[in-house]
Order: sequence, then C-alpha cells, then structure tokens
Amino acid sequence: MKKTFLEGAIASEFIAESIAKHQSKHSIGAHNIFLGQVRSDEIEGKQVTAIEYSAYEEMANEKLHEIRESAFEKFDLTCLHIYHSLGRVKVGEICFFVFVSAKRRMQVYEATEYLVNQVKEQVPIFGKEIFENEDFQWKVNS
Amino acid sequence: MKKTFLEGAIASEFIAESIAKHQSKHSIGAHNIFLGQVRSDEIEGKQVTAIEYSAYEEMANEKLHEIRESAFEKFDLTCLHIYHSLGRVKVGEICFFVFVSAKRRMQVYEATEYLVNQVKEQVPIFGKEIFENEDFQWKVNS
Amino acid sequence: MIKVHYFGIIAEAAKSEGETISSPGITLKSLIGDLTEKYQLDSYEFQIAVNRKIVKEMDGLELKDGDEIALLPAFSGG
Amino acid sequence: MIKVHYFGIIAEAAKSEGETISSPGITLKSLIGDLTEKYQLDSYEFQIAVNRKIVKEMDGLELKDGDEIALLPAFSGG
Repeated sequence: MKKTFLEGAIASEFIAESIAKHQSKHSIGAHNIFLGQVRSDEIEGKQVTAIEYSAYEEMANEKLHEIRESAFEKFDLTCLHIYHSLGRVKVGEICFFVFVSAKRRMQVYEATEYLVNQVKEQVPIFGKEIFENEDFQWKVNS
Repeated sequence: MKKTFLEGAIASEFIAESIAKHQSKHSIGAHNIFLGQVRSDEIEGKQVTAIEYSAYEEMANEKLHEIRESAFEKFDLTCLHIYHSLGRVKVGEICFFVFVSAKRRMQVYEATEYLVNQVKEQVPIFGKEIFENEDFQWKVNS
Repeated sequence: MIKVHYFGIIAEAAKSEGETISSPGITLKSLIGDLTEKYQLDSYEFQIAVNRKIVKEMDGLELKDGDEIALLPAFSGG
Repeated sequence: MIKVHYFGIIAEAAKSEGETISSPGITLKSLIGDLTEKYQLDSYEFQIAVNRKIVKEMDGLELKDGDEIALLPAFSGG
C-alpha cells in the first residue's frame, strides 16, 4: 500500500525530492504536478487561516488504490503519486500533491485532472476551515 | 522582460524555491506544473545521452511575452512562469518548467497544456540530440 | 461487536470519533435510526460505509459481528 | 549593414552563427537566394524572421540598414 497521508503541510523540499527521485527513470519525458494550496477565503466576513484535515484512513487507502489502478488503465503512465495532508495546514501551505509521469506529454494533464477529481470526490477526507478567532466550519468542496 | 532561459539543467531545488515563493500569495488555491525531462530515446540503434539547446533569444523573449499575455487573456490565472534550459541537459534531467497558479483548479491543467504547446510550436528553440559517441542529430518535435 | 466510526461534522455532533456497539442481529437501518436519534443527526447529510464500502441501499442489510460502520459527511479533501 | 543569424542545422551548414552583410537595397528574396547558394541550403527547410518576426511572404520585401534576419529550422524546444 503506497503512503498518501502526511502529517501537516507538504514541504516544497518534499516535492523537490519526489522530482529528483524520477531522474533515474530515463524513459520519462513529461511530468505533471498538481498542488492544492490552502486559500485565505473570506466566509461571511471571517478569514480562513488554516484547514484541519482528517480522514477515514483505512477506507481512503483502499479507495486510493482503486483510483491508482483505474488511472493506469485509462492513461499511458510511467508512474503516479498522490499525497494529502492530515492535521492543520495554514493558508499558503500545500495540502495536496498529485504527481504524474509518462513517456510523452499528451495525456499527463488529463491524468492529473482525473486523479485530483477522483480524490476530491471519492476519498473520505474532511476539511475543517479554521477562522482567525479559532471559530470553524466544515469545508464543502465546490 | 521575465527571465525564461537558464544555463544547463533545471534543478529540483530551483523548482522547490519557485513553489515556496508562492506561499505568501494567499489567494492561490491551485498550482499546475509541467516538467519536460530529457528521455533516453533510441534512434536507429543509438541511445540519446543529452540534448543541447540553443535559442534565438531576442525573438524567443518577444514571443514568450506574447504567449504569457495570451494565457492571461484566455485563462483566469494568478501568475505563470516559464523556464527553459540552454546548453547541455543530460538524460533524466529537467529542461522545461511551466508553472501556473490560480485561485481555483478548473483551468490550470488546460492553461499549462496551452503554454507547453505554445512554447514548443512558437518559440525559436533548437535541440540537438547527442548520442553516446558524441554523434548527434537535430531534434524534431513530434 | 460492531465498530462505528464518526467523521467530520458527525464526529462533532456525536462528540466522539467512534464507539463499539453490541447488538446481535441488528439491521443497518435500525442501527442508523438509533444513532440518529441518540445524537440528533436528522439535520445532517451523511453517507454510510460498511466495511469501508459506501452502502447505497440500507434495506435488508443485517450486521454481523466484526462489521465496521462509518458515518461520512460530504468529502472535502484537496 | 544587415545582420544575419543562423540557428540549429542551418548554423551547422553555414559553419557560422551569423554574419553582417552590406548590400544596400537588396531584397529579402535575393539575400536568401545568395545565402542558399553560398551554403548549399537547398535541401534544408527553414523559416525566415525579419526583425524577430516570421515572414510568410518574401516577395517585394526590400531590406534596409539595421535589419536583423534569421534563418530558423524547425523549432524543437521542450
């Protein structure tokens, strides 16, 4: 089972290491990366300062396995990686990292979009938007 | 005029720094990154070991400026960055880095794809595929 | 024993992340009915997973020892 | 003076990255004709840029002092 969940924000150094690890794979010609960054939305006059993520990890990991398999069936990919934060991620920080690699570039954009949408729709992850005064509301994906 | 051309391969640390610089922009919710990596193609029994890039830089910079403007017109983006190597880039190394950021994710994949295709089609960059024995051939984009 | 998990706004309403329930032969429908009453979940929308699979149709589903139930509000990852 | 730039396989054929040519009143067409003959470029495909813009139609284009010409083979960035 590949590891998806990371505690806290996803550091840019972690992303750099993931990229560097692929430099030994000489059949790869194209990478596409999606990064979700916590946005400082204003909701009814209150400013979001962080999102706190929780997940039903056992089910999420099973679902992520299915999503990975389906992406390899749909698209001609060399490899793919999905990472998502758990716990508190502050505005401006990265909470979601999808990384697709392929021989040629044609399908990488669509594959990334597919994976991002599948994770958002199918994987039991729950985000709590924290406001300045520690008030909060449960996030609903749009 | 924004700087696009970098001497040699694009380091994963440079990519990490570019990502980190966007963490102060709290209106951004989604990034999409395309990376072109030099592939070890086999051409008539010979293995590509590197690509040596040259460019008509003055024209390329004018063209890149137009491409950037057109992308901002077509897509709802917060910012975008395009980097391309000059000189020799070895197999497995990154030669092309397109970085798109937006409030929401909807258009980022298409915007990246547009930029990648525009650069490949419109910008006077020339790649020379170097084989093991220092033999070479001029690259033709497919 | 049946393990029940609560997530997100449901965990908040139940003031708990889960509990273990012993009700031999209970149906999913009556278990959910009991929990909805106990924690006043009427106004919440949630899906139900049994053994980590979303259940579309509760009718006729009898729970057995070791089953893992989860009450899942709208997903909001990413 | 007209500045001429060669790139990629054309630079290789010309064994040069460019040169400065003094031919007052020369047309683009005859300049390209001269260069094609000088460097035997008949078998190469290339586009022509005048002052960093691709020229689709050479006919009737008279060059003036300070113009910058480039012979550009197929682009292969990325």
